[in-house]
Amino acid sequence: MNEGDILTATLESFLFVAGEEGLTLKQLAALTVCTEGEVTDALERLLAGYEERRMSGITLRQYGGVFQLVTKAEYAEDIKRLFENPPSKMMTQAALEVLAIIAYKQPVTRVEVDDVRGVKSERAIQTLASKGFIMEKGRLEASGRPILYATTAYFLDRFGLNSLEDLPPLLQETEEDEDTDLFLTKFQDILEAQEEGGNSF
Amino acid sequence: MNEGDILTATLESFLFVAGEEGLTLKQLAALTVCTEGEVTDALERLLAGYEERRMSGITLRQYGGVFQLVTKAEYAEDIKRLFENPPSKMMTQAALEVLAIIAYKQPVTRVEVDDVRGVKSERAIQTLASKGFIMEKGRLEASGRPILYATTAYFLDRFGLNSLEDLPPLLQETEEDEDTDLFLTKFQDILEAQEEGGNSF
Amino acid sequence: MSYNVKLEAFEGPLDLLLHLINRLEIDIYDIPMAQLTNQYIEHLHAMRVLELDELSEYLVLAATLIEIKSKMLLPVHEGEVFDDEGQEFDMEEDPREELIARILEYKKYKEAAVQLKESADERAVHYTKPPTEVEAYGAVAPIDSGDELNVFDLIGAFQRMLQRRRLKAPMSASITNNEISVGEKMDEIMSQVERKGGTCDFEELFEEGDINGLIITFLSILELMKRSDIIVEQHGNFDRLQIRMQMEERTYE
Repeated sequence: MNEGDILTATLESFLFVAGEEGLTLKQLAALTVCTEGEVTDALERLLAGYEERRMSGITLRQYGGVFQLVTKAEYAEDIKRLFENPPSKMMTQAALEVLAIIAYKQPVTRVEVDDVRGVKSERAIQTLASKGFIMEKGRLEASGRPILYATTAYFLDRFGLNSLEDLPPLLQETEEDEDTDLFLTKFQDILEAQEEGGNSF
Repeated sequence: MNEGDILTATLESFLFVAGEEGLTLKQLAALTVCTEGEVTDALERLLAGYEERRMSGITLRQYGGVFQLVTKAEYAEDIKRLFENPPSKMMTQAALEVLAIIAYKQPVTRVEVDDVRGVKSERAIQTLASKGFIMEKGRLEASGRPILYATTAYFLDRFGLNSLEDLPPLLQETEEDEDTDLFLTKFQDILEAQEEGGNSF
Repeated sequence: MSYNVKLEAFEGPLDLLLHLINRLEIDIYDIPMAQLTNQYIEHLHAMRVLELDELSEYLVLAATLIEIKSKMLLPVHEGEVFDDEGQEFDMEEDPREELIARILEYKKYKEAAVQLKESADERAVHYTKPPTEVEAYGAVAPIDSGDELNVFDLIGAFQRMLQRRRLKAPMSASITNNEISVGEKMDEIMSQVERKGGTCDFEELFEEGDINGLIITFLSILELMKRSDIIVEQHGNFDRLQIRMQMEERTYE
């Protein structure tokens, strides 16, 4: 048995035991006394094996900064039959909106969230906290010292993200830039028109 | 992809999700809508794959009529090390669960904790007590006078809480109620079926 | 014109505004204020069941809309523009600007919420397993590894447990063909108890079977108790229940 195979097998056994808690690259390297590069290579072989092998119902994913073994998507419907109750309940639109605002603007106060939505978000924030998706992360150094909210690692896991950098870009950011450009262009136009007309202000 | 491979992969995904509880041949056959013979063949292919594959750290075992995925024996020592020197917060899931239940329901008996988790929690309670997170706080005035557990000041300190009132509200939803309803509905169904079948008891 | 407005469909005044802009196919960068304001107010009228708290939020925005509308009616003088306080302000300032910015900001997160939902749905098709219990490897986990713990670790653990507890292996549909009647089960229980020397643990009788099977077993025990064929005893409050045979075996079928 070659050493690469042993490493891959050892990693698989660790990941199996850790289950949904997963393990980071750093942790896997420390546990196997290998470099992160070696571990990465071995994890790639493990993943390739899962993906190639038709007989395999599991695969490797990276969520919330940790590597985890998970079942392949194609067996989701079958697995659902194992559950007496459907596992995940739909979140309300309000909770999703609040979660999106917190995810992108974190750390953020409740008032800031309220401002974006134009409605009070207190209840949604409580729900999200009790579901483990958001947490309190210090207080703003301002009058009233309001609580700052941030998302948790559990949020990243459940929403299939590895880190906050994986959040899809906000759709309108580019449009806004264009908007600014447009605005500036218009401003220039007006300035020029004014100058030509000899009107100073 | 041939059907045998799909069956094998499906079985692997089921066994993975079932974890330590495992699944019986009967259950696997019912879940896959296959005969027990077909399932046995597929499980043999799954096992053969694990044993042939050097890269594999897991394998299939049958204990007491239950099939489960387990790590290969040769990695047991490595895994033991992983448990004894957890690289981070990992492997604390069981202890954290018990601690959460005690924190929110205190004072609470071990049996109540077991009931909420659906598994025995004795070991985790011992560990938590020896680490100073929980303490005995009197006994329940009921037969057997079971010990009541509560969290300590050290718990509050380690979790950055001023008092128990700082614990965020915990959302348990109505899932448990739904479970009960499901059970009762089924109960009614069976009662009716029995009566229709002319079976008096 | 009257509308059938479902209040629950809107997440707040900005959501309503966004809905109107989409429905009326309005260019968000050049909002016809009079039209939008009228539509908004008409909707408010139709939404009768608003809670006071919510209503005030909708009304604040209505006031803003009216204010912008009136500002836009002010004559714009060439070269010199004043706001209500008579202060000179920059010509390029459009009274709608702040409103547009707010709507766009809200729209951005509303769309992000949709993407998050999709992402969560994609994640939901991959199932995981709970971590293997330490005891399986004869080790003891040091739970206090010096890491910073916070109360949200507790909540996360609790939520995972709830998810896990929804996993209940055997499927009832499968076992229906091997289902036995209460009468048969009563015989089975009696012979099981007899084999064990006349007493056995209550729980031993429930070791296998799906929910239907367990219910049948339970009903059978109740019936046997009623007939005084067995006695169920418990010595301490949390001790295991014991089943004890009361008479010699009988047949019920």
